[in-house]
Amino acid sequence: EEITIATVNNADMITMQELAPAWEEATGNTINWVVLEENVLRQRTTTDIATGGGSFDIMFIGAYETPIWGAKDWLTPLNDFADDADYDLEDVFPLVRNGLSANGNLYALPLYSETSFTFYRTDLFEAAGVEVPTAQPTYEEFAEMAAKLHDPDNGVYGTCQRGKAGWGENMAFVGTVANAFGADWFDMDWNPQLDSPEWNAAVTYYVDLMNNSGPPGASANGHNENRALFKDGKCATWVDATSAAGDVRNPETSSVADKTDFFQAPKQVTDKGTGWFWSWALAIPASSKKVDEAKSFLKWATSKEYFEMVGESKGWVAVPSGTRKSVEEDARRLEAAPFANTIVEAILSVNPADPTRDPVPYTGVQFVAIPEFQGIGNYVGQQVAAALAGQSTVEEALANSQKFAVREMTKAGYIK
Amino acid sequence: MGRIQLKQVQKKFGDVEVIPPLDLEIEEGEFVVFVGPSGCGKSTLLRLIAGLEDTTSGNIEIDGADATDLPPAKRGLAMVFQSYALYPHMSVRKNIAFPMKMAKMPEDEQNRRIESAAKALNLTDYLDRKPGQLSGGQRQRVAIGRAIVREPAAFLFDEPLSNLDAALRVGMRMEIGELHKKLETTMIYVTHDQVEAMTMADKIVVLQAGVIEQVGSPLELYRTPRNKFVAGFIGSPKMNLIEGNEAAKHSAHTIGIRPEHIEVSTTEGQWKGTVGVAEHLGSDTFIHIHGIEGCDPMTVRTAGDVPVKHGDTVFLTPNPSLIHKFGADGLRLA
Amino acid sequence: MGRIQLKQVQKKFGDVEVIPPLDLEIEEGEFVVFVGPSGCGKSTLLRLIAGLEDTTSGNIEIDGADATDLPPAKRGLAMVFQSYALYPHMSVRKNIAFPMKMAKMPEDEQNRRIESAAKALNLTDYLDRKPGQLSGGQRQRVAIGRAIVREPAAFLFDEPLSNLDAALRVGMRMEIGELHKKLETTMIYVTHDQVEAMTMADKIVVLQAGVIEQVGSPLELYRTPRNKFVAGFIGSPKMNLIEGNEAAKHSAHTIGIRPEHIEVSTTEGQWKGTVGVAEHLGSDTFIHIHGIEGCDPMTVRTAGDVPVKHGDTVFLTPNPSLIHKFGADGLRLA
Amino acid sequence: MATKASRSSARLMIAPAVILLLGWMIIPLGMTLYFSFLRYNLLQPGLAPFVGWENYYWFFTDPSFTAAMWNTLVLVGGVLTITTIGGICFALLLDRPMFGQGIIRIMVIAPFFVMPTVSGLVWKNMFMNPVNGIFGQIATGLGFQPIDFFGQIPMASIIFIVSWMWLPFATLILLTALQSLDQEQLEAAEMDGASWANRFWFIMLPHLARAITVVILIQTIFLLSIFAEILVTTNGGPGVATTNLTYLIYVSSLLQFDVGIGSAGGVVAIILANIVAFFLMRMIGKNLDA
Amino acid sequence: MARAVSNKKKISNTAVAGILGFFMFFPILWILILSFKTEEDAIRAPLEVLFGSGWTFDSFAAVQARSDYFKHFMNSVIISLGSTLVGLIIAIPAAWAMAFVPAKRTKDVLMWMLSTKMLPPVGVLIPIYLIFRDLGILDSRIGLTFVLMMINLPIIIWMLYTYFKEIPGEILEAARMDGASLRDEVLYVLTPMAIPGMASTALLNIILAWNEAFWTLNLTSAKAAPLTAFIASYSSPEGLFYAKLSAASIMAIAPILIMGWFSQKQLVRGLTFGAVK
Ligand SMILES: Nc1ncnc2c1ncn2[C@@H]1O[C@H](COP(=O)(O)OP(=O)(O)OP(=O)(O)O)[C@@H](O)[C@H]1O
Ligand SMILES: Nc1ncnc2c1ncn2[C@@H]1O[C@H](COP(=O)(O)OP(=O)(O)OP(=O)(O)O)[C@@H](O)[C@H]1O
Ligand SMILES: [Mg+2]
Ligand SMILES: [Mg+2]
Repeated sequence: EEITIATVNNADMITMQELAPAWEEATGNTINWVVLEENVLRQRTTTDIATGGGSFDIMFIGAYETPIWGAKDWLTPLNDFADDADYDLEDVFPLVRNGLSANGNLYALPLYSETSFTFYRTDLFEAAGVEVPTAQPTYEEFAEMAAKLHDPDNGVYGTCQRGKAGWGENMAFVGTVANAFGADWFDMDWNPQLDSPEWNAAVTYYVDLMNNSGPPGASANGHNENRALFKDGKCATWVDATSAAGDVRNPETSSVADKTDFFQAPKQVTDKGTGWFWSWALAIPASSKKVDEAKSFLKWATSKEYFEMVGESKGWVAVPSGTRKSVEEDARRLEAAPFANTIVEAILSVNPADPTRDPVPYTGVQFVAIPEFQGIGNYVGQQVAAALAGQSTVEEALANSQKFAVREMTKAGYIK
Repeated sequence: MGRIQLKQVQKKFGDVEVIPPLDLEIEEGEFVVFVGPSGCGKSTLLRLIAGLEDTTSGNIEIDGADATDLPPAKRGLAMVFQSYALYPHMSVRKNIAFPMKMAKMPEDEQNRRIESAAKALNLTDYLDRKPGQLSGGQRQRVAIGRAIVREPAAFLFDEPLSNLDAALRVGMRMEIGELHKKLETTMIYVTHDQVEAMTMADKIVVLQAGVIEQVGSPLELYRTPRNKFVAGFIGSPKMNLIEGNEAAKHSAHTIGIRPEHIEVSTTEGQWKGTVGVAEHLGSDTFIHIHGIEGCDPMTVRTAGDVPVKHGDTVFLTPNPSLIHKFGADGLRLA
Repeated sequence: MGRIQLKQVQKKFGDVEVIPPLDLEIEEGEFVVFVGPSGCGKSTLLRLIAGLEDTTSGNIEIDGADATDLPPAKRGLAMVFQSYALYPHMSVRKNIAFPMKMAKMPEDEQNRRIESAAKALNLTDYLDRKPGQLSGGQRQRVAIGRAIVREPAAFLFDEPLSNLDAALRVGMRMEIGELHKKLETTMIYVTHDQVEAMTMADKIVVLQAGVIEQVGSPLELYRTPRNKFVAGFIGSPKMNLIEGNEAAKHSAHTIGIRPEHIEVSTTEGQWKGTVGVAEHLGSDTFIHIHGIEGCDPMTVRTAGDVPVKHGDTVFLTPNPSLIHKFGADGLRLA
Repeated sequence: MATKASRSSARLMIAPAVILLLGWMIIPLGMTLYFSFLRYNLLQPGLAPFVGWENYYWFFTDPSFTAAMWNTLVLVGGVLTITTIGGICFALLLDRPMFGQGIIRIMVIAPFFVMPTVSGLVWKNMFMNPVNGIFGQIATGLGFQPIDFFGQIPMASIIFIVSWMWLPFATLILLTALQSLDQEQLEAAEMDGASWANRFWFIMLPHLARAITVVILIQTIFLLSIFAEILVTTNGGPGVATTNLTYLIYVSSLLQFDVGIGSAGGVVAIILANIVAFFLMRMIGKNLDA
Repeated sequence: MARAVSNKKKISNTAVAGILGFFMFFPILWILILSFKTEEDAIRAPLEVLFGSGWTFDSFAAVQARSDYFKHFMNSVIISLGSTLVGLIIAIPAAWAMAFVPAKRTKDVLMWMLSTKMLPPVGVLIPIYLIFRDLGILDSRIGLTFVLMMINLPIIIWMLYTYFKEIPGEILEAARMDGASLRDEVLYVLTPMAIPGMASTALLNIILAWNEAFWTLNLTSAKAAPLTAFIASYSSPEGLFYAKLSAASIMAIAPILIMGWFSQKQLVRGLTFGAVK
């Protein structure tokens, strides 16, 4: 049989692609890989699943889509994995499992999970005489550090943060900054809050930070661009996904493997929702006609054995992180990646159900788990990017965003 | 084989009547030339016969059978176009073979005919060339070759020589004439060239605005044009037409006298005039003479080189037996 | 105004010498015609004079001043191209005005000249049309109009009539002739048409392979061609050239006799032959006669209509005083 | 040429193309039109109630709408201007006699063969990236602040990339047209005393008019739906700085999955395109007949 | 008559044109160079890239290991050739009819056809997607071939039309006189004569189809995905990626670039859309 898998071109998925022939040989099946950039992937998979196109047997989807799609019965429930002793679903962190469930059904199996924390360069901090914070710093303090570390003449920028527009790109970071500044997306009546002073403070902070201590062209940089910059030694600090840690600390792929360490993502008026929560997981669309093969692959690709395989072939530092307790506690992992504990702790401390200072009607840290969020998040992301690029002011950007959000929520019937 | 009759054939393009109902008979084996001013409908008439245009009304009969609604391919006629219309991507051999191929003739018969046509037309050495590699005259011959092999009931030629240069034209003209003698197939030939019409035709059809002005042998037309139009159209340089007193003397509205039928003298003659332009060709001299009543300038053609020049006074005497008389309606008198 | 001298002018294209060093004088007000076979360098010579090509060596003087290195616009010459080269997007008026506009002539002067040129050339009614809406003859006149208004030192014409049909050609030929009489400006005219050359030229320059074969008045060339090439080239139908015994009788390698200088008789004469084709034009008859030693066919031209036909036996007698004699080197003897 | 028989066979022969194109136009267009009156979001399947003009209301009041219209205009206009003027210059240059004309022509037309996606990616990363791109490195090497192309001058950058791709096309057509100019006309003008500038202005440019209209028509058709270049470089941003109509519809129907509004946008775009088409056709129709 | 020009002038023309040509070509040249570099070398300063680093095929190997180039390549070939072929088969009769039996409305029909090309693809993607889903031709070469054929059909017809217009009608009439049926006429006379024109039409169409990135991306997933989809997976970096992106780009554009170069004379000849009379 031939199955088609839609995946994003992140490093962990590329690794899976490399290892997959093992599964193909074992089962006699073959795989068609459709590797796409994240935005394109999301658009393709959504179109396909929403129209029942049936082009894919397995999709890589995230913590945002899974519960929404699951609730609409677009995905095949994977509850039978709970009974599979071999697979040991209990080994997967409950937080992650819950994030991939809806109405009590599990709809996707996680490859890795992540929160955000701060990557920093030990050598640069030392050279600049900046003290490494021991507890969670505030964004204000963070800005000061970044300013001191900023040295563009030598090709080093104080901080690299996501600037490329998109709810999964810049808004992931900006969303956590907003949370830290006490802002939220909607009040309890689903009224958008983007014109609040908290949002203003957060975005103003973000824009100033990037203008003062960021690299040029930041509004085009997403996660992958920043990762490349950081690994190339061009950034002193970077608040981003814990899942990048393995790659950054991998001497084979990174020039700063031994000069990087981590601390928590900063807080400001609150420490709620300052680190995001995300997982990339594999799901089977309800329209797939090859469910058995797909399940077989799912099981293989998220099993303990798979992580073992990655550890053996790519090094334990490169193992996808944040999903399986047994993996995170594996001695080989801990030896290769001494920071693993920090990551697990960080992930487990996130609470998507209570992401903000003030009470909100939604779950999700850096996103809002409703279908309309994609559109709103993308739009706000564009506006913030425009403010970052100097194409508009923060006030204009947020005013536009608010208008847009009100419109969308009205259209969708949240606001009567 | 080759008798063509047009009965009340009419052609309109939209609302414009290009050919008013017209009758014409072409006998078997005749060489008929259509002449007439540009736009008079020569090509249209030919294309009606060929079947490339539908008649608006009237009938066309070929060898006694009604062919009005037959498609071109079924009429058994062959046409040689002004631009030759050779197939540029085929060799000469293939060009000539094409109509036979369309007729699904056996290969060996095709080859036989190609060889004989090529021989007749002096094309044997060029059979494998493409038309692009041939000279104008050779192309012309290929076009004729393509027409011959079908052994058509009649050949239609639409100004086939007008793209050739003067010298070549003379040669090709003679070749077509010889071909006609040999094949004895009906030929219909459109031209606006005087010399071609006069030298090749058994019968000339003079057209004006779609109407047949006169049908007859070349010398008939030369000697007894039916009206002023034909008189002026046939013969080069043009016949001098004289109105007024001089004509009245011959009790006609207009009299015509051809340039070659006037004698020039520096001393005495019937009319007196002054030389305008004298064109010395060496073999002939064309003298354009002003100051003669009713006709200005009057053209005279004399053999050899006559030493007259601009401004000279000369005397002219027409050959009285060769004066043409026309009535007020333009028709020939007597 | 309008004296042009070429002194040892030579032109090479790459390594190919198209015009070997050549001298030529053109007097003020003269009408000079260049004739010669295709590719002999007529156009090149004209373009050298115009300045559209650089000379490889040698000098060109216009009115005594060295013009060898002057750009075309500065030479004060006007050129009429074979394709007319009208500006298709401009009206006739604008076309004619163009050279004056380029010379920044005042508007009213421009208009005055346009009006007068249009009147002279019968173009007044067409001034607002585009060239695409004109007939060939009208286009030709526009091209001339564009040349006239500049009042050039000389006009250069490169086969200006070759795109026109025969009838129109005759008319335009006379118009250009009259224009020359009126303006009395030097004109250099390239053509391959016999009649044009003979009738228009004050002086004909016969070229072959870039070399001047003969320069002289039309009748000079007709009567005393300097060599066989000129003899064959001037006159239509071509001079009959006879080699062998007959020539030896005149103690020449070749003798030439023009078709119009041979008498035909059905009873007696110097040579005996059979009629091949007889072309009856009404005014003349061209008879092609086979079977005469040293020249096959021999062409004879007789005035009027001679009743001979294919296969008849005829006798020919050349006019002895009009026989041309050439040596083995092709040059005229005596 | 035109007999009854040939006219009826002509109708028969043109039929497949007309029917296919008509189907291609009417079926999706009909569906689009139909969808544009539904509240139809892919993410909310099930009922798709009829909502009248609501989707049009939302589309027209979309804060990005005016910007998208303007951007479309600037993009199309900018690229057309650059490619036509540039194309004329290139054509004039390539028309001159030179050595290695073949090689040079190959180099000039090469961009035409490059996929839009590739060209977007290559320019974005290898050239316009302010840190690692060549332009950035040269600027840094010379001691200048590198330009953040897609942040500071996003539209200009897109116009630049698209122009790079379409310049060869314009050059090719204009060059062919220039080569068809009767040399005698230029020589006549030269004899008439026209300087090079005069010859260009009065003779060559009018001769090129037809080719220029064709360039404009064909390019407009393609430029109105420029998409890939924007998608891979700026995603329509920053803000809406590079969102054209096509991209806006893409955002509505494929990022927000609001097929209703996307369809309304599609209908609007189709109407606009046809207005543009109408004027272009008239212009070119006139020029082609002449 | 071309005027003879001095060598000095030719040299200066060559220099100016050469420089401009080089700038137009430089981006392609540059990715060609980068594709033979290691990732680390690829982001160094331009001069270092040129002179201070070695050459390697690693990037090509890496790209091939990750995505099956030849599958995508074959899809591209089949889709672009297929759509061109089908397009020509439909367009030739239509263009024949318009060129040789013009009616009053011919121009309008032609312009209408062209205007269908102005439909913004995004506006009709969802309907087409749904139709394709229902017909079961999503992610199939047939479906894609059909779509590309349809979007390029107006261009093909127009190009053929302008090309046919240049063929003298007399030749077709001659064929008719020679006894050729309509089919014979098109098959034996028109088509062979129009071969140069059809070649350039086909070439342009192949290029357009090869580079089409909207429909090919949205209507395919794996089986029928052509090179545009192949390149789409390199559009965002994972780590250093310039060399791999360059290699993938070169692999995606090379076939069409080479084809274009070899056939540029043909291409140029027909690329006039009636702009040149
Ligand atoms: N397809 C057509 N539609 C409309 N009018 C036409 C068409 N073909 C010819 N005509 C008109 O019919 C008249 C006769 O044309 P035709 O071509 O028969 O003239 P002709 O005698 O062959 O002229 P020429 O000597 O210039 O070839 C002309 O006035 C011409 O404009
Ligand atoms: N630009 C050029 N480069 C090379 N050879 C040329 C060029 N122009 C003309 N020639 C050659 O020069 C010779 C003379 O050409 P030219 O055009 O002057 O002949 P022509 O007498 O005008 O002929 P025609 O009667 O055919 O017009 C020809 O052999 C031609 O091939
Ligand atoms: Mg005609
Ligand atoms: Mg010449």
